[in-house]
Amino acid sequence: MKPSLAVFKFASCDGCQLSLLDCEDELLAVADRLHIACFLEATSHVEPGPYDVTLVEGSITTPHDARRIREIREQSKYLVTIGACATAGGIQALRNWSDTPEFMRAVYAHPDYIQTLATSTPIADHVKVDFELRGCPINKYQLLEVVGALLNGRRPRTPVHTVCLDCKRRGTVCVMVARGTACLGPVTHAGCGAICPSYDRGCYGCYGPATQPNLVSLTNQFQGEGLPRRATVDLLRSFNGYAPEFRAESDRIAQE
Amino acid sequence: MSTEVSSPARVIKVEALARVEGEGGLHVRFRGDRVEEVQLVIFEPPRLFEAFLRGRSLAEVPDIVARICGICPVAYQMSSVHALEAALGVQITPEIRRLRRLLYCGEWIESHALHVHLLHAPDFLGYESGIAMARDWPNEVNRGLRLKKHGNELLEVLGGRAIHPINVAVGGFYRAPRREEMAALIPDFEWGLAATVELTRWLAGLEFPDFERPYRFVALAHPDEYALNEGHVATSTGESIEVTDFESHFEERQVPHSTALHCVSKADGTPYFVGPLARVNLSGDRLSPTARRVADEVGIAWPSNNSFHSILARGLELIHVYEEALDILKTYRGLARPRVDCPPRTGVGCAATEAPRGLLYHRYEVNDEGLVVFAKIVPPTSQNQGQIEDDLRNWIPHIADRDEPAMTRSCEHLVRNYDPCISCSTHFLRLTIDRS
Amino acid sequence: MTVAAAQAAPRGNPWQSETVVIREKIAEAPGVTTYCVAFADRRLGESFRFLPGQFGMLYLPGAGESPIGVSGSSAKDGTWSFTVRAAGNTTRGLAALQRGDTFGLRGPFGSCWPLDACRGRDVLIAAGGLGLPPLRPLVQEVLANRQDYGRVTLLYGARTPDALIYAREYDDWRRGGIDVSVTVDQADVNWSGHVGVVPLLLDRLPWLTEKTVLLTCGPEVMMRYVMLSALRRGLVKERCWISTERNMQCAIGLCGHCQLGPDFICKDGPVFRFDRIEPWLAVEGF
Amino acid sequence: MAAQSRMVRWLAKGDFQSLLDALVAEGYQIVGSTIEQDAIVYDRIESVDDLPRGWTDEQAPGKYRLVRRGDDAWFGYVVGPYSWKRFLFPPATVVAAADRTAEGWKMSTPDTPVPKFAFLGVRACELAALRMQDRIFMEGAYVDPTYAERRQAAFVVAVNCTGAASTCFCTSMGSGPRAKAGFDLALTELDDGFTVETGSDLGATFLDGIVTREAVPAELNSAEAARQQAVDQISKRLDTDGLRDLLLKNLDHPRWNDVATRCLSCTNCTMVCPTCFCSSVREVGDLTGDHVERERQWDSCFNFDFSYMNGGVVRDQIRSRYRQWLTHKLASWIDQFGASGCVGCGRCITWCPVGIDLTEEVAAIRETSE
Ligand SMILES: Cc1cc2nc3c(=O)[nH]c(=O)nc-3n(C[C@H](O)[C@H](O)[C@H](O)COP(=O)(O)OP(=O)(O)OC[C@H]3O[C@@H](n4cnc5c(N)ncnc54)[C@H](O)[C@@H]3O)c2cc1C
Ligand code: SF4
Ligand code: SF4
Ligand code: SF4
Repeated sequence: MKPSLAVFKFASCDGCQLSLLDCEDELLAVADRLHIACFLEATSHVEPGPYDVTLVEGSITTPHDARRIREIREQSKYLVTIGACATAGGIQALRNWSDTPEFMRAVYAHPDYIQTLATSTPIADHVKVDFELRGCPINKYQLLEVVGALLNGRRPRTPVHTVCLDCKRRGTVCVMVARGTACLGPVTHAGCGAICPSYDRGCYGCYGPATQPNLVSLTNQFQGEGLPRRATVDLLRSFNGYAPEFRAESDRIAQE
Repeated sequence: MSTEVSSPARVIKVEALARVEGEGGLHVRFRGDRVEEVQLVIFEPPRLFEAFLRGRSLAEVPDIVARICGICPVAYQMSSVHALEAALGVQITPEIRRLRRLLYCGEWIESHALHVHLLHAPDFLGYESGIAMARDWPNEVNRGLRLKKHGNELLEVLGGRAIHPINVAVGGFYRAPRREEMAALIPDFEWGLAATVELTRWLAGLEFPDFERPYRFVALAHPDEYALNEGHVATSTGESIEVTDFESHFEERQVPHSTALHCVSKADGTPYFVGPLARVNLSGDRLSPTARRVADEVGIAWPSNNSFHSILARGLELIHVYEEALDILKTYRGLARPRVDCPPRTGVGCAATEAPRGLLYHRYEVNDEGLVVFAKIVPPTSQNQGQIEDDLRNWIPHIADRDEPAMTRSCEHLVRNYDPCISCSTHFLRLTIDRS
Repeated sequence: MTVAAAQAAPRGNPWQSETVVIREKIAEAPGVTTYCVAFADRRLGESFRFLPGQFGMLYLPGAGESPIGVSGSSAKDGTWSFTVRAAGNTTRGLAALQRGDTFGLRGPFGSCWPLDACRGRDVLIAAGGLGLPPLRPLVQEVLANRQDYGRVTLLYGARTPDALIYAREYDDWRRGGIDVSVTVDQADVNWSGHVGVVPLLLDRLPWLTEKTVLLTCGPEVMMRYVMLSALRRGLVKERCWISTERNMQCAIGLCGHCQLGPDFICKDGPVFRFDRIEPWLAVEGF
Repeated sequence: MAAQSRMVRWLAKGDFQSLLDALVAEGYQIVGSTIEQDAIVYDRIESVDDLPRGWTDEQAPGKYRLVRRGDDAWFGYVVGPYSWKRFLFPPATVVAAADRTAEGWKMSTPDTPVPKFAFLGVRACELAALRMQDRIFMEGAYVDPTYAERRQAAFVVAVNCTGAASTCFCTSMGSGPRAKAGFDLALTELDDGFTVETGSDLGATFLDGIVTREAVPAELNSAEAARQQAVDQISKRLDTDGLRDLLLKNLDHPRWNDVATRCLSCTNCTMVCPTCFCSSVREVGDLTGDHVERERQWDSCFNFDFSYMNGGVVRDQIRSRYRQWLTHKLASWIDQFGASGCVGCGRCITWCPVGIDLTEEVAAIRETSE
């Protein structure tokens, strides 16, 4: 029997699940080997659980979603969170530093119609997660690696090194050193292939913190090069701002 | 009295629509063929972008707003950079402008090819998904996937990656691609241009329900070109509105059943129609030569008031963007200055561009430190939402004689004509009939 | 034979794996399997030579490549054996293979146990857990040429009784003239043997002298305590040999992963005379 | 062999392109300095016009800036973020492959055509680095085929430095600035031409094929003065006296903790280092898993996963990773390959995003070691 796949979405932009449809060359092969039991973006065919593999996109921002993820967990043998929203709370986790009701008033004339939590939190804060795939958005080749690994009964391999390693492998000139551009590459988890520096800009950390990131040293360097405190805080507080290491460092600087 | 008995109230409730981007449901209550209530329920959780943009550096805006939508991030980036440049009083160069059009072509290709093949064609042909359809229509689906891939490849070269491109900056691009990188795309695009012509002819052979409505179409129009990045707001009722006046003609209203705001015409509170069909209807004469030729061939008298023709409009637009992209690719010689300077100043600016799904309006207020003070974003789906509900209200009487699954499918099909992007559309997961 | 002689003369492209066929799978313990393999290309088998203590790189395409000690060979069948604990991707992938399935093998690589230094002397072998497989060819060598060696004792420990590997062979080994003492960290109801760690057994051996040769392989902590006991009991570092383990990506001294101080475990080791490796092993996180 | 080319020859700038043309005619791909992303990198070049003429580099710990020189020098800069290892030991190489067949796995190693590189502008410290990588990849028990094939096919045109950056310390490492061996041709640039020394028969053959003349004494003197200028500009020093033992005796020195507060463990220093050779091998397969390639990629001892063993990571702190790098480079390298792993090019100092300078770390340890 083919293993069954389900894809669920919480607060997110849809980009990460779109990555699966972006595997144009592999999509039909994947569909051949997996039984797609639930993937609303792609098919109206929907089956109830249990599912062998569940991909979860998005963060938890409503009381209803907090309940829903628990139900999904119960129906899932192997649950993989995909993307910065699901693994770190996403860009919408910026509300975690603010007054959410005030945010709501900024967007909605009748905030009372809408139920929302004061926070946006990663899936792992709510249920056990078997594997996390980083990125905003995820890398489709890494997604295929996860799918391929699960099909072949092995653990997915997604390297933990920093963006710098890939940056050098691809022969990009360091934007920090050659231009003084602030770059989060040295503290950011690999996965994107070091895109930004190869386009002459600094990494903004969309794959979240690397293992053992030395944030204090890097932000000291930024500030020594003249990056204002506020910009340093904002650089850390974006798509993975709520990831523990980035969060702690932005809080530290903000409180300085 | 007796009518009441013979026509109990029936409720169609789709908990979660499928083959749409984002999450939403559909709730319809009708009696006989009289529709009492239609709600496109968007329960996509609020993400509050406009609020947290306040206080951020304007340079970050294109990266942040991309995350509103993973399907059309370029649209958000384009509207934002144009609006911010307007606020800063910055003029981009014609070369940057062309590259932006090219980037937009990539997104249209990706998005339209996705929608046509994987989301919408299955409705016409009776499949639950594009993947299921591939079993019987392998060539068509594979052609579609290949077209979609070209869009992504273009986005990768010019934008750095397909989803949430990293190369879009206020003032232009961080880096202009090398000539060879762009030239390498040409063979694929030549194939693609021919393939989109075949595709559109094939689409013309689908069966279109007979359902015409007196729509009010709204789209950007530009005197010299098929409008993508700029123009004035044209309507099928003959108006021509400056983008800066957008908010005095259209406004967003909040409805209790949805986290998405509904946009209506300010004057009379009525909905309007944005997207490919609106664009083809309003600017069909500025489509590329091949697209115009095919438009004449397909046996439809444009402008069309049948929303089911949207899929054909997407086919024509695919031809157009392939043709335009090819032209830009072939003449590209690199770019010495990929970005113009954007010194901070206090200002307000707005812009509208044409997302694959329709007009996308942004307005920003910035201060002299280069920070965003205020942001407003009006996405295409919130504009179409009222129109979709209105369509359903009028469509249900046509199909009231069908059984529930068929009705449900048909309603979903209709919703998908609009390629709604926020979160919702068709397949009614659960259909509740309330015959109380 | 010397360590230097043990370096197989490299031939051809060192990245080339050869296909081997699983002739037999023996379940040794929960999660531990011995694979007896033969070369798909018979001629390769004829020229394949290894020395006790050397290892091969087992390659399962798609899953990965892992260094695994050669745990024995049978000239009669033309097979070699590897005893593997299913730990991660490669080793679990191997566990899923059946008789007749194939995988890749490169090697043999590395240094070997110092048979020259052992000849004519008393030999103490201390193994823990999956440290026994690379010592098994040595045990077989002693059994085959028993008269060449003095007193030979094997101390072997595992976490639990069912984790002891090669249990069916201990009696043969004893009959062949090797003292075999086995201990476990945690006994179960059926266990009547020793309980405790290997160094405790070592502490109780009466016959150790400075002439005794010690060969040890097992988890690094275990080996550390074995060495502490051994030195306390009068053994000298120059007659103690240990087999070490580090991440390996190439086994041919090119990838840099397996360095421990000046040494590459893959080519200078895995078997080292203790005095050579001691300074580096003692440094935390080196 | 033509005896005359063993003498120092004079090659006018106007005739220089003919050397490149001759190399191209023999099937060489010319790799030389060129400007990319605000830095001088090594890449394919076609003509002397691709060289960064009139540019130089200003370097400091964590800082590199391209600036205009007052003249039109062709080689008036030192070394940049690339090194030649990128071409001989590429960042990613397929080293083996496997195909599933009815009889089981069929294993192979790729038979890729060997590119023939002509390296233009190899500095003395880089010649030393090439020599070191030769020992690593070609002179041990096992030979790496990719490196060996490319290396043996390569043609090396050295250029003597006539200036130095603040990060250069080749004089301390005995590797420069004068190119002494390991090249086919070696140039010293003067205003309108080069003095050319020949280092191999192949070099001589190429030189004989183009228009040169014997260098006159005045040219030889100017060339010597230009080279001396580089020596004079070198300000950085690394005291190598007893360095191996110093480091290996100080594995618990508090300075390792100190540097760990600054080190990002980002891997940049090892990536830019022309002698660092660490790599990992990964499996690259399609979804079916029927065809798998083994791809070797550059890796680094600063990568957290580098010392991963089932059950844990050995060097699981930045402190131990930095210590590994420095002690390997400057100490245990000597045991392994007979010389220090550092050739004094200064790349790791410049390209460290936070400007950690190994010479300072060593000095600090030396100062406070018992
Ligand atoms: C010289 C030597 C001899 C060995 N002999 C045996 C033996 O006889 N029997 C046995 O069961 N095990 C032995 N091991 C340990 C065995 O190599 C690891 O358990 C195995 O590599 C795990 O690989 P994996 O892919 O299953 O695990 P994963 O955790 O998926 O590891 C991924 C990769 O990391 C590397 N790696 C991980 N752990 C180790 C490790 N401990 N040592 C070296 N590389 C590692 C390998 O390249 C491996 O493929 C030996 C190790 C060495 C160095
Ligand atoms: S992580 Fe980023 S790309 Fe993925 S869904 Fe969230 S916002 Fe979109
Ligand atoms: S540009 Fe950024 S990612 Fe690349 S090496 Fe420099 S610091 Fe690292
Ligand atoms: S370089 Fe950084 S910001 Fe850019 S795509 Fe990669 S992880 Fe994201």
